[in-house]
This record gives sequence, C-alpha cells and structure tokens, in this order.
Amino acid sequence: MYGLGLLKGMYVVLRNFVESYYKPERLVTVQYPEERRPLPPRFRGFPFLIYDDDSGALRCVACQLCAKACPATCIELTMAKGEDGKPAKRPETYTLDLGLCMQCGLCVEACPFAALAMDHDFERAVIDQPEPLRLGIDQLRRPFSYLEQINPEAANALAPKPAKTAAGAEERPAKSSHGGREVTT
Amino acid sequence: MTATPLSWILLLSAAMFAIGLFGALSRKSAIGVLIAIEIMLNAANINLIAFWRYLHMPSLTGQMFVLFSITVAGAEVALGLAIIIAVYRHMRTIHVDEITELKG
Amino acid sequence: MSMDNVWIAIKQAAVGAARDVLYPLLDPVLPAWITPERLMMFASAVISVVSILVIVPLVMMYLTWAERKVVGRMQNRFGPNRVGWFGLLQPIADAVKMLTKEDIVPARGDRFVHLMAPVLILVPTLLVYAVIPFGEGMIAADLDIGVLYFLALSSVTTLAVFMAGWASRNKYSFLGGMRAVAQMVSYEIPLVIAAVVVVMRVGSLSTVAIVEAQAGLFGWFVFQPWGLFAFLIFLAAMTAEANRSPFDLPEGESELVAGFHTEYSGMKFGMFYLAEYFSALAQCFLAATLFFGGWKGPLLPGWIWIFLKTFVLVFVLFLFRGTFPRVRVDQLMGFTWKFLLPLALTTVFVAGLTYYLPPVPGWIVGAVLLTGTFFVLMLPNRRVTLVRRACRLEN
Amino acid sequence: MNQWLFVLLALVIVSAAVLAVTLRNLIHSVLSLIVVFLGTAAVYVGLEAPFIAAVQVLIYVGAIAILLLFALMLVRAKMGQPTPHVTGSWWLGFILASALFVILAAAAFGIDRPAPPAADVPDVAALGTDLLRQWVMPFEAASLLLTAAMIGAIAVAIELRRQSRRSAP
Repeated sequence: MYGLGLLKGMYVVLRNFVESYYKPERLVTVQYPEERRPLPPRFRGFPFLIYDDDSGALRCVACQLCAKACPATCIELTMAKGEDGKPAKRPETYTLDLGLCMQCGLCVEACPFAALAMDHDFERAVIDQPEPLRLGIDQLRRPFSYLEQINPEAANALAPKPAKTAAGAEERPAKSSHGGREVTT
Repeated sequence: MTATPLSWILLLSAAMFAIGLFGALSRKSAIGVLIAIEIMLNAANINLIAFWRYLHMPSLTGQMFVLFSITVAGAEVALGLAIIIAVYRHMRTIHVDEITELKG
Repeated sequence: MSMDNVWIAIKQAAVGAARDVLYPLLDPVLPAWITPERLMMFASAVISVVSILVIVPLVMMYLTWAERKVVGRMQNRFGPNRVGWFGLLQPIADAVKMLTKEDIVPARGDRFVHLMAPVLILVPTLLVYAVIPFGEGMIAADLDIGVLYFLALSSVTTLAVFMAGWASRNKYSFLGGMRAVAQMVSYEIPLVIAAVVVVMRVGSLSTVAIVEAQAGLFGWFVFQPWGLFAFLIFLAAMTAEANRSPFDLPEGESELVAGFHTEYSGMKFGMFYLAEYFSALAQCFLAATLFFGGWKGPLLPGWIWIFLKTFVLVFVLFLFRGTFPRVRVDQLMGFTWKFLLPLALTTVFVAGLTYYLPPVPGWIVGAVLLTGTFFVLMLPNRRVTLVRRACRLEN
Repeated sequence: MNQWLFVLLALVIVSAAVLAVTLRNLIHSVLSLIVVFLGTAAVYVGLEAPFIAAVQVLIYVGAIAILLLFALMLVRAKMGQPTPHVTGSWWLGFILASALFVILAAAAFGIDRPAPPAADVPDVAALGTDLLRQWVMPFEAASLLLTAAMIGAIAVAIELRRQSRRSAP
C-alpha cells in the first residue's frame, strides 16, 4: 500500500524516541568533556618513539625505514655520531611534522626495531599554535610502560627482545622473524 | 468610512483610473502595460463597491460584480502573460513599439 | 468559574478600569473625538494584541528548543543541554546570537527589496494569529471571514520568499526562491480546498462557529471520513507550505546552501527563522481548530486543550522531520497535482454528499467512497515511479 | 474609519500607483503594484466588504502579483540597466489621462449621498447564498471562462516548447 512504508518509518523513529528515555543503549552519546568513552586500543593518534623504562635508551636505531615508508614524508631523522666519529646506532634528531602526518600507522609497521607506536591523545587543539608543528625527540619519546597501558596487545607484540643472558631456546620462539614482527593472531 | 462622503471615494478611483491609463499609454514594456491595466481594474472595483455601499446597500449586486471582475482579471493576466512570453520567445523583445509586424 | 472565563473576566476588568480610571485621568489631555467607548475598544484591542505578542513568540522560542531536543532524541542523542538546565536557555542564546551577528547585504543585490523581504514575511505570519480561538472567549478578532482571512494572509508570504530569493543576487538563493514559490503556490490549493471542506459543512467561515459546531468528543470533524481525509491533506499541505520536513526543498541544505535566505544574516535571518516557525505553529493551531475541535475538551479548561492538540500536531511535524528524506522536485509536484488535488476534490464532493444522508449510513458511504478514491488515485502514482525505475535498470 | 483615515489611505494608494507606473525597474513597479492591491483591500474593509477584501488579497497579492513576477523572470527583461522605459509620446498619454481625470472628477463632485449606517450590512452568508441563487448562471460561466483561460495559456506555452525542441538539434 502506498502509505505503509511511511507509517513503518514513523513507527521506528517513534520507538527510538520513546525508548531513548528509558533504555540506556538507545542513548549512545556521552557528555564529551566531562564523561569520556575509553578509546579502542588500536586507535591511531600521532606516532611516538618508545624507550625502555630501565635503560631510558631509545629503541630507534635511525635506520630511516619509517621515513621512507611514510607517504606524507613527515618524518626526518639524522644518525648520531659516536665519540670516535663512527656512526652510532641512535638518532641525533628526529622530527615529526604534525601538519603532514595523517596518522596512517605505516611507519609503525615499517619499523623493524619496534621503536614506534601510535599514541592515543587527540586533544591537540591549542589557542596559539607554535609555528611550525614539528615535534622533536624529547616531545616524541614515551616509556614502554605507557604503551602497555594504552595498547597492551601491541605492547606484547613489540615486547623488548628477551635479554641475551636468559638464554633458553623455548623463550625465543620468534627467532626466525627479525625483530618482534610476528603476526598477532 | 461612514463619515467619508461618496465623492471622495469616486475621486480616488478616478485618480487611479487616470494613472492606470497614463501608464498603459506611456509604458514601453508590455508587462508595464499589464500592470497599468491592473490598476485600472482595481479603480473600477473600488467604484463598484463604493456605489454598492452608499446607494444599493442591502442588495449584493455590487459585491457580485466585483467578485466576477476579479476572476476575469485573473484569467486576463494569465492569458496576457502567456501571450507576452510567446511574443518574447519569438521576437526577443517585449518593447511594445518594436512589436509592429503582424507576421506569424 | 472554570479557567476559561478567567481570561474574559480579566479582560473585562481591565477594559472597565480603562473607562473608569484612565478616561477621567486623561480627559483634559485627550482630544475631543476620543470617547469612553472608543477608549474601551482600544484598550481591549491592546490587551488582545499584547497577549498574543507575548505568548506566541514565547511558545515559538521553546518550539525551536523542543524541536532540537525531540529530533535529537529520535536520533539516539541528547538535544541541546549545555546552555542552562536542560538546554532551556538555548533559545535565548540563539536569539542573542541572531541579534549580535553582523547584517550583510549582498553588494549588487537590490538593497530595498532585500530589506523589505523579512518584513513582508513576518508581518502576515503574525497577523494571522488574530483569528485563532485560543479559548472560549479568547480570540483577538472574531471575524466572520476567519478562515479566508487566514488563508489570504498566509498566501502573502509566498511573495516575500520570492523577493528574498531575487534580491540576494545569488544563483542558489534565486533557485531556492523560485522552487519555494512554485511549491507554496501549488500546495496552497489543496490547503484551501481542505479548509473549504470544513467550512462547507459548518456553514460559516468564522473559526469560533467552526469550533462550536464540533460539540462532544465524537463531534470533532476528524472522526468523520471526509474530515479525516481533509485533515491528512491539510497536514501534507501544511508541511509543504511551511517548507518543512520532507518538502524542505527550497532550503535544501545539501544542494542550495540555505535556499532563499542564504544571503541573510543577523536579525534578518532571525526574522526568516521566526517566520518559518510562526507559520508552522499558526497552521497547527488552525488544524487543531478545524479538525480537532479547538478548545472543546472534556475536563481541562479550553485553552489548555487547544495548546495540547497543537503540540501533538507539532510533534507530528517533528516526527516528519526526524523520519522522511527530502523529496525530489518532480515527486513534490507530482504528489500535489496528481494525488492531493484530486483527493481534495473528492473529499469536497463526499462531504457535500453525506450532508444529505442520515448520519450513520452517511458515515459508511463517505468512508467507502473516500478509501476507494485513495486506492484508485494510488495506482497511477505507484505505477509511474515503478516504470521509471524499470526502464533505468534496462539501459 | 473616518475621513482622515481614508484620505491617508488614498494618498498611499495614489502614490503607490504613480510609482508602479513610472518606476524604471520593473520588479520595483510590481512591488508598488502590490502596495496598491493591499491599499484597495483596506478600502474595501473600510467600505464594509471584508469578504471582497480577503478575496482581493488572496487572488491579487497571492496569485496575480506572483504571476507577474514569474513572467518578468521568464522574459528575462533586462531589469538591471536603466532602459528607456517610457515611449516617445508619453506626454500625449499624460494629457489624455489628465483630461479624463478632470471629467471624472467633475462628475464625482456632483454626487453626494449620506452613507447608510453600517448596521444593515449583509454578512458573508447572505453573499454565499446569493451567489448560488440569483447569480448561479454567471458563477458557472465564470468557471467555464477560467478553464478556457487556463487551457489557452497552457496551449500558448506548450506550443513554444515543441518549437524550441525542434530547432535545437
């Protein structure tokens, strides 16, 4: 019948309206600044550099793979020189241009040394924006414990390589794949 | 209104009629002429209602005349505009003094 | 003393006071031709006008708030609840924003027509409230051409929409204006015919007489077959006339930015916004008067009944807005010329026919005839849409 | 309603009519025409004919004015620049019109009738019954006329569309 579809539509909307007053799952929105909905673990904010809690040393070895992988070329880094002039395996400068970064997460996947992870903070609105939006090493570095807190599943995937001392074949299942890049089931 | 003498109302409608006539004669665009004709029609209607109100109060002939004159005016404007649009489509102008030839 | 004539008592007291207190006080100052009766008439007129100008904008302000709350809840989200307790101060916030925003007039637009359009849309919409009976004696002007006065004035707003569209010198608002005028003109005819159905049965154009004729609960015209169909046509035409819900083509945000009032900002845009809600509210009041027995109702005083009925109708308008997608222009025109108009004409015929039949068989005959025409009229409309889709699928 | 109110109203109507006839921009002249229509409606209300006033507003302002505006749009008359809007021999028209006005005014001054009281003004119901009793023939004729006018107007418009389709390749 011609009008039946209209009535069905109206019935559904009316039910939604009435139930929103007594059924909690009908009302999905929260009062944002006061109440916050927990972010899903795999949420991709801007990338950050991981450093081991105890040693405080960055896990990044300045291999430029993330810079190459980034489609928006927003990562620039230079390798540091050791005391004796030889290149040391740590970044001297590592800048991430927030203006260009589109939070795609390719750098995290490209990094063989699991030194990058995606952050969970998205409230970056400020009144006077410092020009330009480039974050240096000290703004990007985060402890590994922070990663465990926001994204436990990725954390154990990027677990620090078991120390050489605790040699035991069974502790190192991932011997074959270089770095901690097993595919998490 | 009761205190207004009949002659004042007739004066108003005469003035409106004269203005309409002037417009119809002097306007260059056909739609301007139609506007002027509308004013003349309104002037006539005012006269009808004035005479009905002052002279033949109980009988409703005056109002009937005005009702039918309004319907006729409506039909007339519709047709007039249709013709004007047809003329414009054909001759690309609606200035009355340029629409002189009678060819189809 | 029911609540109804409390209002009448207040008014008489005020008018009496005007004569006894005010007139002697001002006598030396007043010119000769102001006699006590004229002063009383003037005082009662002032009271009615002031009461309308206070109540209706207030109701309208909280109509906007209610609309955003209700449509929000329909979409599983809160309505505005930031400003004030339940967002109750939201209308005031909107009003302040409207007032403080800068007034822009398009450069090559027609200044005078651009300024006149909001006036020409707001004034008739407010004048229309003089004829709506809010309660027993609570009507500003009981004209004996009430309904015609209402329809005549609501047709003037079409002109203002055109002026707004043209004067803003902007392609989209001009298109929006032309669409709005075409829509309002073609939806005015079913609106007028639906009102004529009720006027024909009551035998008088005055809204008070129409309400008096709907005595008793089942006396409402909605319970008559022709009354129900006339109400449905009136409802459809009403949403179209107010450019709302499924027919909000003129200010279709997606295509025409904001339709005819794109180039308006600040208070002028506010006036358009006001006028839209005023006319929707006025037409809901009229629908309540024509079909739902105005202030007639069992227990509560009259004016509560008419406000209740109007808010139910307004809720239905919100429901439309929450449910229906926007109609295409050809569907819009096809719906009124091929479906609403023939249905309205048959309703007039059936209403006239059943006038001479005794009540019960009349009701049945009316119901059968009208539902029959409804289904018969549906055939051409449904087949047309199906056919067009079918041929599109082929090529 | 008394004399001075009527005089004020008359001034408004006459000035709007003069504007409607002399304005260069056609859209403005249609708008002043609308002021004339509303003025005449007010005069009808003054003359105790409210039904006619409402019909006047409904038909003239609600329909005819919009029809004129639509026609203006369709004709795409060059509204913008000031084209010479008055024919060469406008002064001839002026003389003729003023002569006619003088004659009508002279006739008008002769008539002076006391206005009957507003009490026995027949109400709308009487108008309705009269319309379908004594005046039923003109009523039907008017409906025929309207249909004929509608069909005529459409016939003129449609014929054009077929023409333009043929000319367009």
